[in-house]
Amino acid sequence: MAYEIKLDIFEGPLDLLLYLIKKNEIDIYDIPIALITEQYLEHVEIMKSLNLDLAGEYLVLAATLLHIKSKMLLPVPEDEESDDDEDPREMLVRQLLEYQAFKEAALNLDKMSVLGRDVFSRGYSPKEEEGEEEIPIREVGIFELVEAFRNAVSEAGNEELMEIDAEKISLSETINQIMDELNTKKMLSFTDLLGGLESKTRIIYTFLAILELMKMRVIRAYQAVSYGPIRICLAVGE
Amino acid sequence: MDNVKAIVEALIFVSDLPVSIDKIKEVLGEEVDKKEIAEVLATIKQEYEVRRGGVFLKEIAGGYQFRTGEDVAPWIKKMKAIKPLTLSPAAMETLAVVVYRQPIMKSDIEQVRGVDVSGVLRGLLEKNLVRMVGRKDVPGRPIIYGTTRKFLEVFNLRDLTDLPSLKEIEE
Amino acid sequence: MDNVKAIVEALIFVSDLPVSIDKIKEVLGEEVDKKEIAEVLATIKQEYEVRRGGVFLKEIAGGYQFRTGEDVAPWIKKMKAIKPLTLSPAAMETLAVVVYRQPIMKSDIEQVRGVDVSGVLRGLLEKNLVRMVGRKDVPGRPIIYGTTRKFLEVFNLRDLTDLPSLKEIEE
Repeated sequence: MAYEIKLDIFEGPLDLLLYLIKKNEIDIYDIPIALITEQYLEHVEIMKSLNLDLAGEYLVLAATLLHIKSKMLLPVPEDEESDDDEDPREMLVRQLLEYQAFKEAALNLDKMSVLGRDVFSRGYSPKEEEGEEEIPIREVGIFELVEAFRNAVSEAGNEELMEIDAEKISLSETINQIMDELNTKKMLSFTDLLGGLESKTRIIYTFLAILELMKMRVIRAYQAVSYGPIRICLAVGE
Repeated sequence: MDNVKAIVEALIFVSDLPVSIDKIKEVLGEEVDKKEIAEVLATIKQEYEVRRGGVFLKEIAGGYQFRTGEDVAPWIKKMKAIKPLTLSPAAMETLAVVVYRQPIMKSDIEQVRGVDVSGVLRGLLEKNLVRMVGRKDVPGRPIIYGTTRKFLEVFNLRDLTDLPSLKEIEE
Repeated sequence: MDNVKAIVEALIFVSDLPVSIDKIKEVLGEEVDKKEIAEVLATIKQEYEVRRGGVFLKEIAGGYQFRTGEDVAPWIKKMKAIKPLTLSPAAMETLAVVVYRQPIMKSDIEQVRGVDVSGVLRGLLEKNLVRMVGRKDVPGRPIIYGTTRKFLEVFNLRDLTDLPSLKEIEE
């Protein structure tokens, strides 16, 4: 094998491709696709033979390269040439250029004065990330919240609680809204709650929320006469 | 080493505790002797005194430390009193359980977290992140809790459906 | 209030995070306006630059903070035995895509980088350099990501416009 293979330094298939282009001193706008495809596949083969955990993306790009190669071998029909003269490599080139720009941007970022590496603040301590201290709320993101929930749940070891899905959350939201309205208006009719809603999902959630609240015995439903309007109110007035 | 002044100043600045001349010497190595360090320290000390800012270099407990001047103390106290809203990990967990399981009773939060949450819950109520949404009509009429509008504001959410699910996080 | 310079300097000195002009104004009260605070900050900044010590006043993440100069970093690391925050090239690339394309969906980051970014993105979220900023109003309402205040703090930036512009991508 004539190539010096740098295995784990590639950040992905695009990176490998860029490396090959640079190594061969190729014009990125005019990639000799047969040559590059061949070298790319050789690298992939070596990675495979070394039992490297080869990400599927490498194979996807291999397929793309082969596809482009075959397209370029096809003779372009005379009559179509004028209105369909797109180079089959165009998409790939654009993707490579974009990736290259961000790769450069990443290097530039790395050149900034990084806190804890190039510059330090007063009393800077590398441990400041950990600990049981309270963190200012503006520093708290949703991710911390989800992590906190994950912690809470995993400590409890409660499998059933693990699923958080959008539906559950929407239901909570709807329940909250209904409780808000009941806290101010004391009594609401079913139609009050359902009437103004145009989205079918919202109507379903509202209905489920009412059922849930009744099941929890937080609200009560009344009906003065059969087929009359159903009214709901808080089960316990405060 | 021509920037001894800058190095010495920075070393003291980033330390939590007063820094001794010996310690500075240890970091700077053979090139610089203690006498030079002492001279540099005197220079720095004087520079801060001359410019009459809010910070001074002080000799404390056998070492050197930057400290604020005494006259600015009232303002520092005032700023520290304007406490940003903070959350302990316990508060975060409790909040998270309320967020994803609302409307929820205190006993159910405790069931998940495995500890008493009275104090933490009170804190969240005081910070107006959690509120009582009603009472459950069972013996004891337990209060049920949910999140507030302020919770959405603080976490920059349009509504609760904006919250990511665990599944999304794991992806 | 004749010692505004001293007070402002001390307030910044004692804070763990960058301090905004608004915050300073809140502490100083009605007597001092924002324009005066900005002027005082400029004065302090200049004084530190002129004396060429180890510490400088910097504008970071919408506020002001004292930070050490870059040339003294080796000695600080030596004293504190600090292992600096490091990001892998994959993390840096992913961060760069988020920085310049925010708000961005995970799938768009992957489109640019050509690889799955789940693990890397998770790391960036954990380091609090990237956060979820919301959801996109398209079917599935995918999460969109952006950079955090901490990103600005860590990379010594006043705001995002401080960043060099991305090399124009030829059409």
